[in-house]
Amino acid sequence: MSAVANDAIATAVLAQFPAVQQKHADNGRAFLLVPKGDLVAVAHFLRTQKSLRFDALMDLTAYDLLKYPSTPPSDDIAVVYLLFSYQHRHKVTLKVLAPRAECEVATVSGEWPAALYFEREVFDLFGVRFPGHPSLRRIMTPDDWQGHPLRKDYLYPDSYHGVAHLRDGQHFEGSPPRGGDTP
Amino acid sequence: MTTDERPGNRADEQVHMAAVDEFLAWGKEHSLFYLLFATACCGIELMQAGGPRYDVDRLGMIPRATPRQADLMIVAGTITHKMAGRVRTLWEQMTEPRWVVSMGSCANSGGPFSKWSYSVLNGIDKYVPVDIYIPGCPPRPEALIDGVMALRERVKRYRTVGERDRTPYIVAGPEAPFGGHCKVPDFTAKKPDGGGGGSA
Amino acid sequence: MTIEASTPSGERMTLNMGPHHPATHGVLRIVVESDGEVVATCTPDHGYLHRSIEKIGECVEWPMFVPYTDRVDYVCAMNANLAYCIAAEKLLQSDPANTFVVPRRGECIRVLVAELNRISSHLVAVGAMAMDVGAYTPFLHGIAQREGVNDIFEKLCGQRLTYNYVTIGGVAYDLYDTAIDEIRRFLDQFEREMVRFNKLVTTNTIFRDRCASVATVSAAEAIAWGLVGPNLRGSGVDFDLRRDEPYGIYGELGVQVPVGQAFAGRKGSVGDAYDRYVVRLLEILESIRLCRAVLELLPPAAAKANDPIGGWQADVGKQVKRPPKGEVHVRTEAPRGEMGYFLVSDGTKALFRVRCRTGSFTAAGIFHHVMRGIFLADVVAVIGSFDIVVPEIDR
Amino acid sequence: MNGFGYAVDALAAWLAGGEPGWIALTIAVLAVWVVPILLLVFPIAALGQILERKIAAAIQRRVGPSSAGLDGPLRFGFRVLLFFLPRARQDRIFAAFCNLRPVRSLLLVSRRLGLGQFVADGIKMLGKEDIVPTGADGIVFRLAPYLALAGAFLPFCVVPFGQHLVMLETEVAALFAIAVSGIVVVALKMAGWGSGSKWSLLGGMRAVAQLVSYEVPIGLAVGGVVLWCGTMDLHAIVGQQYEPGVFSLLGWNVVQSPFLATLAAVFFIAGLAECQRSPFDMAEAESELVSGFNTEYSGLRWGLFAMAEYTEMLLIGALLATLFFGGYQSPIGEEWIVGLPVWLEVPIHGAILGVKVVTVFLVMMWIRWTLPRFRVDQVMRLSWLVLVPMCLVSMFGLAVTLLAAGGTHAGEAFGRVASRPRPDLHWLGHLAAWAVPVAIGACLVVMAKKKHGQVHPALQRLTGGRS
Amino acid sequence: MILAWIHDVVEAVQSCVSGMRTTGRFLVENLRGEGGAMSATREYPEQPAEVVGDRQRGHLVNDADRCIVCHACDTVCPVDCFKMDGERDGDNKMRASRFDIDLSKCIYCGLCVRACPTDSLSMTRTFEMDPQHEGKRFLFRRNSKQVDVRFDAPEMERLHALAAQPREALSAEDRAWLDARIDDRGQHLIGIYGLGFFTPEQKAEADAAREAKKKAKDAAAAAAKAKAAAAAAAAAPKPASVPAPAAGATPAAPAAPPAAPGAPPATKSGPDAASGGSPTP
Repeated sequence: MSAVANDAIATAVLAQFPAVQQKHADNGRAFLLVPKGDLVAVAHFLRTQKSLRFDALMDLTAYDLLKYPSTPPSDDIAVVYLLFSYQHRHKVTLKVLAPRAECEVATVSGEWPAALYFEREVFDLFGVRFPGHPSLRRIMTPDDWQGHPLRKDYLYPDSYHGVAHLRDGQHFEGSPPRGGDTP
Repeated sequence: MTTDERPGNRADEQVHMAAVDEFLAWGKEHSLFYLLFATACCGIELMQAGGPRYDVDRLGMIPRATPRQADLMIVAGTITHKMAGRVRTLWEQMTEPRWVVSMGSCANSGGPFSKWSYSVLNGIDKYVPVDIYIPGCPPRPEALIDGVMALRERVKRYRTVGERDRTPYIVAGPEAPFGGHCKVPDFTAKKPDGGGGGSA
Repeated sequence: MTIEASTPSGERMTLNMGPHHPATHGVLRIVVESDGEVVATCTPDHGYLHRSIEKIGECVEWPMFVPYTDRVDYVCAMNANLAYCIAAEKLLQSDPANTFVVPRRGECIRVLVAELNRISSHLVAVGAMAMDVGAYTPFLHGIAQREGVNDIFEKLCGQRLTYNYVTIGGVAYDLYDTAIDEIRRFLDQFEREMVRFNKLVTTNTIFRDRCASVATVSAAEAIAWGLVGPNLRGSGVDFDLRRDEPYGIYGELGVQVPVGQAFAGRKGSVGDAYDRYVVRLLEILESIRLCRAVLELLPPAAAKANDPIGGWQADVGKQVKRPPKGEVHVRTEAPRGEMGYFLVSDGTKALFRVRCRTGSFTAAGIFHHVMRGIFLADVVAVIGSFDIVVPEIDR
Repeated sequence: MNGFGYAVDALAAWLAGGEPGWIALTIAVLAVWVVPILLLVFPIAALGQILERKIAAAIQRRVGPSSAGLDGPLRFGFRVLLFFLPRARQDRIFAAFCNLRPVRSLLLVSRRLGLGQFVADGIKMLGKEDIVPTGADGIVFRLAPYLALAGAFLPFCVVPFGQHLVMLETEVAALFAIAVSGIVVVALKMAGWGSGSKWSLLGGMRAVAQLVSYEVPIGLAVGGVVLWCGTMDLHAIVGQQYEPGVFSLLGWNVVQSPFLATLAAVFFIAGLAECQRSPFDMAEAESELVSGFNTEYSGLRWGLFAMAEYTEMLLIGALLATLFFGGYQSPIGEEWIVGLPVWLEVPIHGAILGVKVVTVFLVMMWIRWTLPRFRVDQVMRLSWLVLVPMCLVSMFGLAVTLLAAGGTHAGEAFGRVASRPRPDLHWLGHLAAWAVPVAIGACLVVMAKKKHGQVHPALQRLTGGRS
Repeated sequence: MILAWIHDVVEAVQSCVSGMRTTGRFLVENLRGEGGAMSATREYPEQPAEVVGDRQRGHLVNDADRCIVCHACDTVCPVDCFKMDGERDGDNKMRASRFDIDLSKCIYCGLCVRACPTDSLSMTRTFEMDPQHEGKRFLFRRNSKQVDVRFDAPEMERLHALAAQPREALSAEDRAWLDARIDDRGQHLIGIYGLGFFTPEQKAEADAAREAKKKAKDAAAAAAKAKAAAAAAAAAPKPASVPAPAAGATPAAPAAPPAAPGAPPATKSGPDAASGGSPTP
């Protein structure tokens, strides 16, 4: 795991931004927990700093912590940024916790244009709004879709535009929780 | 269940077609132009079927891009809720002697995505009247040709005048209108044909 | 080479290269605002093949998700399987209690089938681009060659397109007995065919002028927009996961990486559609060399499946009691670029979060940036040059 | 006589044995004008569909259409002939007839060759519902196919099919042919605009741009030939390409001078663009415009458009043969054919022209399955910046050759065609006419290759330079 | 500038000519019939399909005799296209009374075949479903009228027997019987492979057989225990008396209450023939 967030990168970032903490996932994978406020600053710092040069956003995704067996059970949505530097060939993982009540995380599409599509997908599937994103709209689900599917408490719709979802007489044991409101 | 048990072929349903109808039906049978409608994995098998090894052009089937010139719509691949309206519009833009073949489990009944997916339509016969269902995921090009051979049985009995034999027919012998009695949209409703061209 | 929209009245026509369109590879809808023949702005519209594969990843168990990785990218299903299985193995091995190791022969077979599938995937990509530009015959020759690979895979694992062959811990079946010389025969015959294919398309000036300096992406732009794989290497960035972050036995094979250098000569520029196309062709030649190298490295088959050297599958089922908690991010080089799996496990039988980042997703991201001021006919050629597969975008 | 053209008057006079009455005239008109179209052009255009798919299949290493035999039409014929018998009896008789040894093999051959396929396609199009989309302009939409067909068939009346089989022998035949083929432009535009859909509008616009800009090279190419032969009457041009002796091939225009050879090439390429054939078929580009101006057409209207396209190909083939390849003259020895009686000479000459036309037809199809499609601006660039300059250079070259040749000597009479003056280049002159331009051209090409000829090493590796 | 123009024209002509030559060679090769290995067109309806390899993943088939209804395939199938019920027969072995595979939902991934412990589930090489091409009869089953119809064992044997023969060979009465049960317009394409439910008499007889066997086993166990106790008693008197009562106490207790044959002890009865199996995921 050394290349993931080795101490050199962490110390450099911590020196610059005291609010950032270096944490370890359950299997020891290190990442930087960044508060929502100075995400954009950290991102800009990581991209422009000579010794770091994280010029590529490998992946920007999120996962719902609702049912995750973490010690203080939290219902936030963790937005994960996986960065890579083609120059120094090292990686770093940033995480930002967006509370379920008002999920808003500043957009990083200013730093990496690739984030435009990633953020639209996270908004579509998780409902995390990214203020500052030029065209934040649903990318995967139809535009009049209700609810954000990848949340753990998502209820599957019964029908769409009046056409039933399941086939008649079709029943699954242990089927997904249904009952969401149908557009 | 051999050929003569196909619907319409049974003794009681023997129908005498006028000579001209029979000749026209022979023409239709040997030149089914299929609409290029490849959405997912079955689309690749549809391309392979058009390729040199299985060569559906040998059976007189050419891929046509516009629904106006196509007789047969092969729905090859997964149809999601967002795409379903387009399938319906394309089917309406096709000119009259038209047939629909549902290729692959995704089109038959939602296949791998029927249980856990929220966005996949479980079977396209909720939107368009399907004539032939071809099981498989993806079905081999030979299974597709097997399905087309079964469709030819029906094309043979197409009568220009009179009621069309609309019962959907599963290539696996007797027809199984998948989810037959779920809410079937009435296909005769005349949707205002937007002037929009071939592509929906 | 971009032409500014020039009509005085500025009146634009919005065209709907709709979800059903012969050129787009599958159901990608592009709303093009064109001024006569010249494209002013173009906004792609996705989601027509969104089959919620990531949600399914959270509902089904670990090994049951492998058939769905086939359907994430059905043109190169072996590479998709491999990406997920390597990520799952790494997550399992992050817990010191699980001490299984993938047998050597299994690793060799994995690389062999991945490279064979890369050849057949690039064949579709290159053939479809030629067909979009109008040359129908090379596309059919590409499809004919693909049948050769389909036969080998059909004998190997029973299916032609969705293999479900690579499993967590190795591969499902061992090579069938006549596999090695059949693969060799196919590779030799395939190399001769590629020469004819290139004479027909690559050196054809009509094709070259159609793609030269169209939709040029500079190296910095490619990195910023997150392009990967042949699209990235086409813009001159010398980066390949098989060589720079080797997994499996790629480290021992010494992968040579082709990079785009304005192949179209006077008319072309680094990073244009023609460069990406030629990089894919050079990668096909490279994959042929890799397949032959792996066939030498292949250890003889052992009787037991989980024999560390000659076996092909470490039986993970028994050795892993409970999957560990934690997360992992692994990237592998799929034909359309880096396929990165970010897995989060909460210790239960089903994964907590499966995130699959694919090359086509960011390639689609750059469309509206790249397709300004080009011709309507070029929109199709550019889509072909980025080689996008719609389920990779929509997942 | 009464102005119907030599062939009709001669035939009518021969039939009526003196002053032709109206019956003789009608029969003559039918025989001379209608028969060549019905016998020579129509079946070839219909067979074109099958030839196209069979050649495509051969090139792409697959089996072309081979499942529709002639048993369908045969059965229909039996049904009609034996209408008085009950159906079961008819079937038995038909089955018995099919089991006869020659009939069975004939049916099998027709199935393998796919002869039944174009019957099946035609019949299916009859049974297809041809609709007029709501947004379309009815009259324009319905009229377009017939105009396209007319534009394709009309120029055939000036093409000489044989010594005694020429519909219209006017002084302005070449001009007439080019002018009339302009109707196709109007027809395609009507189809494009009439269909009321964005795709066909774009297709229509592209078709007009392409056709109009390729009329110019065709006109210049024909102009070059007219400059060389001195007359615009196609029959006289064919007559002028007459060369007594075994190698009558040497009389053909294309062999006279390299400039005429380039004009022939330019005419062929512009002809390809004229009938929307690949690599110029961007107007009905499958992949971009769904299928261009005939997106909205279905059923028989679309069939008519396809027929018009194939007839246009035949027309280009016929004009190319007449202007450059000696019309209906046979390449080896022409005197004995001219001497034959009329009823024998006409079919032979017709067949020779037919062979030439079909070869051009096949080459066009061969090109279709090889070359990719041009883009709009490349088509325009090719026409204005490449073909037109080549025409101008060739005409300049021809003029210089004519000046160098000095006076003209009276040519030999060719059957009915009176002898016409020809530039007198005896064999030394011909040699110079060929050697000088070719030499200049060759050294230019070598200089250009030295200056711009580098090919990227990776491309050499791809095409098997050094693997 | 002129040279660039000339070079473009010459290069265009050269590349087009080389392209034409390549397609020309394809044309000649194909007409002469040696089109290379990859191109031999397989004329499917005329020639039979060439299904290569012996691991072909065609349609699923279950050999009901070997199936122990352990639901392994049910849990591992991502699409849930199995519907199975089990009953215990005479010698306490589970027997697949209803085993339906919904082939319209199956994705032919082969996970169930790998998971099946007794290898009763296997995939055939057949993909053709139209009997005109002689799709194997035992694979091709008619659709059931309802998804959850209940077939008794004798009915199921008759169904298997009748469905195996071609339709013409059936007598009118058989055909009527078959059509009554299997309706052509059934809901799903289902492969029916169960052995059928027991009729009430068969069920009673199977239970009785099981009881008898259990009783015999209990009696044997009791006898063995008695013999062991006797042997222990013989060995016990030698050592000091103190441990004896403890040892004596324990063995004595179980032996004391003679196992009442009538009341089956709660612990021993095997899982009833409930259709439940291991918990679904």
